[in-house]
Amino acid sequence: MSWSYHWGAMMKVRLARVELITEVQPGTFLLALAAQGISQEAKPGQFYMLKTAQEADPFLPRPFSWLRKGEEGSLGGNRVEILFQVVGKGTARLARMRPGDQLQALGPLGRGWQWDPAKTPLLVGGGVGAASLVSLVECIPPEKRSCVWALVGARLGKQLWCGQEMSRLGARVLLASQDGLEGFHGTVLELLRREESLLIGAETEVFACGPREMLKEVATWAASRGLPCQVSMETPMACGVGVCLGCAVKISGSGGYARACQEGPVFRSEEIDWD
Amino acid sequence: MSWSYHWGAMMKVRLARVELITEVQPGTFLLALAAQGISQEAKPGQFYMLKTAQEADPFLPRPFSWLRKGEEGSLGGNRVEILFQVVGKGTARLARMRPGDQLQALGPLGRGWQWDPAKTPLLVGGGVGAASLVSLVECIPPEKRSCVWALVGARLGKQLWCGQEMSRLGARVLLASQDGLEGFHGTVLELLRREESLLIGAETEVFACGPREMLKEVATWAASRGLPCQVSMETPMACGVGVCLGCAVKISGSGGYARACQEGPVFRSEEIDWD
Amino acid sequence: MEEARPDLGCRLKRLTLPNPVLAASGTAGYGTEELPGRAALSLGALVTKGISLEPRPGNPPPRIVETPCGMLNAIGLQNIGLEAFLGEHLPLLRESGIRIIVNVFGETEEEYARLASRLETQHGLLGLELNVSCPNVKKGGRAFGRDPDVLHLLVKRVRAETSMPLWVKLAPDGVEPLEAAQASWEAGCDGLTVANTYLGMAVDVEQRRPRISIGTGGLSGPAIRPLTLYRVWKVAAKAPVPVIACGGVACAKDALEYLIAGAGAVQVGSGIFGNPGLYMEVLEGIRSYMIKHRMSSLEQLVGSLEGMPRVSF
Amino acid sequence: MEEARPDLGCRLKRLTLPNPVLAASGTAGYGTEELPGRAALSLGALVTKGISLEPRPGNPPPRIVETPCGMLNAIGLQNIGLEAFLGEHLPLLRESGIRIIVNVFGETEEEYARLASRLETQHGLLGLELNVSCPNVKKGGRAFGRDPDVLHLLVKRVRAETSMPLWVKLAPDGVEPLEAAQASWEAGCDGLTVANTYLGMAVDVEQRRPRISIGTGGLSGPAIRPLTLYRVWKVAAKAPVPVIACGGVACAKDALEYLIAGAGAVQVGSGIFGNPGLYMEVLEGIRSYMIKHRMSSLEQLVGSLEGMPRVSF
Ligand SMILES: Cc1cc2nc3c(=O)[nH]c(=O)nc-3n(C[C@H](O)[C@H](O)[C@H](O)COP(=O)(O)OP(=O)(O)OC[C@H]3O[C@@H](n4cnc5c(N)ncnc54)[C@H](O)[C@@H]3O)c2cc1C
Ligand SMILES: Cc1cc2nc3c(=O)[nH]c(=O)nc-3n(C[C@H](O)[C@H](O)[C@H](O)COP(=O)(O)OP(=O)(O)OC[C@H]3O[C@@H](n4cnc5c(N)ncnc54)[C@H](O)[C@@H]3O)c2cc1C
Ligand SMILES: Cc1cc2nc3c(=O)[nH]c(=O)nc-3n(C[C@H](O)[C@H](O)[C@H](O)COP(=O)(O)O)c2cc1C
Ligand SMILES: Cc1cc2nc3c(=O)[nH]c(=O)nc-3n(C[C@H](O)[C@H](O)[C@H](O)COP(=O)(O)O)c2cc1C
Ligand code: FES
Ligand code: FES
Repeated sequence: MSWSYHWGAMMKVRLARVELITEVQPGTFLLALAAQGISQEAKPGQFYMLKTAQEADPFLPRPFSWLRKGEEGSLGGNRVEILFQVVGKGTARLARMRPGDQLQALGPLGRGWQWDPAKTPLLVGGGVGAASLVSLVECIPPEKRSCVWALVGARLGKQLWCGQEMSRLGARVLLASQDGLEGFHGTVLELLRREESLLIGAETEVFACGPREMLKEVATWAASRGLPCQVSMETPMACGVGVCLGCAVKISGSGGYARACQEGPVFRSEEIDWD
Repeated sequence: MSWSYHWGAMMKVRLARVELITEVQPGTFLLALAAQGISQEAKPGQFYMLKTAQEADPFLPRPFSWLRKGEEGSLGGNRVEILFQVVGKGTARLARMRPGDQLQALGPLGRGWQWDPAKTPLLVGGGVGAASLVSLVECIPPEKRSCVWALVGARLGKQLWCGQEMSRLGARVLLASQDGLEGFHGTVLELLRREESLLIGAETEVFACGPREMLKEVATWAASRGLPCQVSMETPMACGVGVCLGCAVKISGSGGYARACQEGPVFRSEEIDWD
Repeated sequence: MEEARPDLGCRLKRLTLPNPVLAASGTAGYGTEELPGRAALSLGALVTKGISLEPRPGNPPPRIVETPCGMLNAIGLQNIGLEAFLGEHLPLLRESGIRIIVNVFGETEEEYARLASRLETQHGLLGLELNVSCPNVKKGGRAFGRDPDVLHLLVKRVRAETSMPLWVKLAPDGVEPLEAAQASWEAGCDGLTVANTYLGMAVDVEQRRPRISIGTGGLSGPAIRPLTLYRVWKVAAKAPVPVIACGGVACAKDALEYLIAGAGAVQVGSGIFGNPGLYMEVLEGIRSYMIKHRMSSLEQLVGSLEGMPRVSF
Repeated sequence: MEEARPDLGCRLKRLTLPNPVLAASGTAGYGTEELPGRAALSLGALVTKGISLEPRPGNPPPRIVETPCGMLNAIGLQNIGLEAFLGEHLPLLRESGIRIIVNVFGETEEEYARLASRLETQHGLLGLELNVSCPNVKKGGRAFGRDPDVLHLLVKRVRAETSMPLWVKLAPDGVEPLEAAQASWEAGCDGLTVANTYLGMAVDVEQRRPRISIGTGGLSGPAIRPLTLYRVWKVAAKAPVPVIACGGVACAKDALEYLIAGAGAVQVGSGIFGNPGLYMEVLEGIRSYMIKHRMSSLEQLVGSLEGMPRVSF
């Protein structure tokens, strides 16, 4: 550790320009941000803290996984895309941004997906959480993507944009919707159990992102099948950089907590105390 | 007084659409708002309380005089223009609005200029305060405007948009700038004193709007020349409708206060306790 | 028909109101002003601007300044005095049908007592709210609210003068609210308004002078909501009389937080300034929430909070 | 040369700092974390996360929730404990040159005393800040801060253990700050940090449960600034030791308000979360202000407020 990193880290704060903002499915927006070097070092599963620069309320920045770096093959690193769902005032404010507006972006942050090229990824994504899995697919070399299985579920059939995107990137995608209007009629977990013989190979590793209850069930399922499993945990965050201790995730055994922004957001599922 | 007015008054709150927003001089914006009936009953010198609807901060709406109702001769009443200068966070937020955005507008409010057609107006405006005098010119029948004298002063020569506008509407305009780049080199008060023989007629009535110190000097000058004088007072406001008592203006003699939003913003200059 | 219209009727000890949404003192005038969109008649009740025996001119300007998600005010209890209120406004209010609670303020115990006994004899008033918590006047007001013993004597004295429903509006600072609350209920009040504004200040850095003429003012608005919510919960957990919440309500969710935390009714204060439709928005929002959560009466909502630790005195 | 660079040097009794901009405890970690844009070396000083004798796991999640212009937190003083701090972080801090004030917290007087005596013998630390005002722990902390007599004894005890500059971080509520301040300075502290967070709460209306696991949390952020500014002014008007302001600084103007009101230095807390460049922004903003107003030293700024009423105890 050297002290110069204080200055190195400063490079992570950028005023980014909104390049594009578009509602890809009801209530969910694709946001493209441009800033020098913004995605240069972004690894799949990492996140950014976004905030409108001049406003006092919302007070805190909001964490968002990155989705894509943009045009495949582009060398840039100066562009990053986020997929977000409007759930409260921060995301509502974000949805009112227009191309040309500026946003403060801090990142990339946290510890993302740890992908071992010897493994065959089985991705399980619920709702907009699947965005973080898209980044993983994008980072897998195109020729290897056809081995990737991706299960994406949502409440409504029209909320499966991420699944379509992973399919476009070359993964083998199965969709599930609770209204049955797209893919399997049911939850992504039901789909997972139903298709497991198809999905599990010798080198399968599970990568899951979505609501906590879903992650817990995926983790239990993976454990019972003897599969390694990584999960991306969502918690409220204030700083995003490990200093506020607001993003505590209970760690199994120890009685202690890890920081979702620093030791996470991606954890090995057995690290988590799920109760 | 009848209780139905509670419902009548409700009609004064509108969600208005930004039709146009443009920087007419450095730091000063022209904002055109459209909403059913918004300016139908607007009298010159009245004001609106404007606020972005969804945001918790800034907490309070901001008062702005209206400038024009739009295209001359239009019957509409569904459009109103505001001229505002960026001085703090509310006006900075306003300056970031774009055509199509919505603003909450409450108004027209308060007691405006009392113009007696038998009188010859002598308007004295300082800075963006002159906006409220533009509304007075616009409400004077075109054939009478050539009798109107308007003196408009600003710190910089490039801040005299209101003067040009009054001139366009047909008033006789004299400009003053402290940088000397437009019109008289000096303050509007110096100009007033210098040209007073030209400006004062038998039926002259003074209408002044600008910083408090300027108003005080204009009032003193008018009193010494025996001219009636009206002044528009700016105070911080919270409610704009007479209930919070936040907009107190000290009234001469009584030891009491009037409400700028209700008994004002326009007062006869002798009503005010200037000290 | 599972979606029957829920009953918003609000029973505050001896006082029954059609709904729990009230206008807070000093933010809705005397009830007779032109209140755009305020639908005063639809309110559970409107609490008047604070009224004193004699007219008061109030403080010199500037009296208000905006702060982050809030505002400071130091109006100084400007008001037209009791007799002018009774002569000029009360007849109009009676005619209007608006439900009125009168907020009163005195500099001495004697003044509070006289206000109470004079108002006791008037028709068309639902109750009294004693302001013992105004931070913006030199004498009286908060001086009573800060010392539980003094407050107890004051409330007892006023109680002796009037049989009307009597609420005490507590200060949120300078005193432990639960102690002031206890002093008040033991003296026989019918309700506790929690709370008034918080003493604060703001500085004009260019002039290096206070932004409020008298130096300090009272903070209101959403900024204070988490603080007042805590006080409401704490007092409601112990008080044998209803708590009327007041502080920072800017949408229906805010009012619901208070009701769930134990408030029997909620006052909307300075939030109305930026959103003249707020009274109706809060009222309709509570109604929708009750429908969504299948609640048929307000009692099911009030105090329904779970998972809090125990309150100790 | 009228525009000479002003001297931001900050003299806080025995302690001299290069400038008056500090990082507040719990918002800048131990000083060794990767702090984006925080320029820890440029700070007047960095106050560490609260440290206790033994490691503490902290409270279960959720620990934070955003509120209007602020946030509630109930971290519960999670920390690695004194020995791990001394072993793992202090060597790095020494090497870095960052000026460090250690914030300490105990459950008993004895624990505070042991923390102080152990830290006394360490090189490379500028001073101690006693946290007697954390609202988020069951034992200790605030319990000391709420009773001026207990506080006096605590500070006296700690004073006897250490000759380091000793600040006491006061609670803004549950006690009259001026009384707690007096109890502290009479016990020999070198500075008063005014103030910690305000006890508050928030309710999840869908779940009808508190939004913070332990029910309540401490409010920070711009929302509280008018309240803390009032307390800073009041304490600074009377205290014979420097006041270090802490509460809601989100831009240079906010820090200027505190300095003008009498604070000798200003801590930047949760404002850094939304604006990682804030430390530098505040520092440069103070410098620009002094240049504009032709002030050559910080003393000209501190306490330059005029037009306030007199403070009475
Ligand atoms: C590492 C990480 C990555 C994320 N990536 C994405 C993403 O790619 N796309 C996306 O749409 N969202 C993502 N989220 C969630 C996103 O941060 C929240 O939806 C957002 O902060 C909500 O802000 P708001 O102001 O709109 O809602 P608020 O008004 O703050 O809250 C609205 C509702 O959402 C809940 N909520 C708030 N924050 C969170 C949270 N962090 N986790 C769970 N519930 C919360 C609140 O309890 C409340 O019920 C991510 C969160 C984390 C921690
Ligand atoms: C009846 C009336 C009519 C007005 N008409 C216009 C108009 O047509 N065009 C226009 O540009 N402005 C007008 N104003 C002034 C305008 O309301 C303020 O400039 C605005 O409220 C500032 O908001 P802000 O958030 O940008 O500044 P803030 O951040 O609130 O304040 C910035 C600075 O401006 C000062 N300030 C704030 N409010 C006022 C005020 N009401 N009067 C004087 N100083 C103030 C503050 O003390 C501070 O120094 C009018 C004011 C009134 C009362
Ligand atoms: C402009 C103004 C005037 C007020 N006047 C009074 C008053 O006369 N009597 C009183 O008891 N409270 C008065 N208050 C306090 C409010 O009734 C209320 O307690 C406080 O503003 C907190 O609620 P809010 O955050 O919803 O505004 C006043 C508040 C404001 C903003
Ligand atoms: C996440 C968080 C953790 C905190 N931890 C501590 C702490 O360990 N010790 C302490 O004395 N204060 C702690 N505080 C209080 C801050 O130091 C500061 O007093 C408070 O947040 C008010 O300042 P602000 O409004 O600038 O944030 C913490 C505050 C926050 C937001
Ligand atoms: S968000 Fe602050 S430590 Fe993780
Ligand atoms: S602004 Fe409220 S009374 Fe005038």
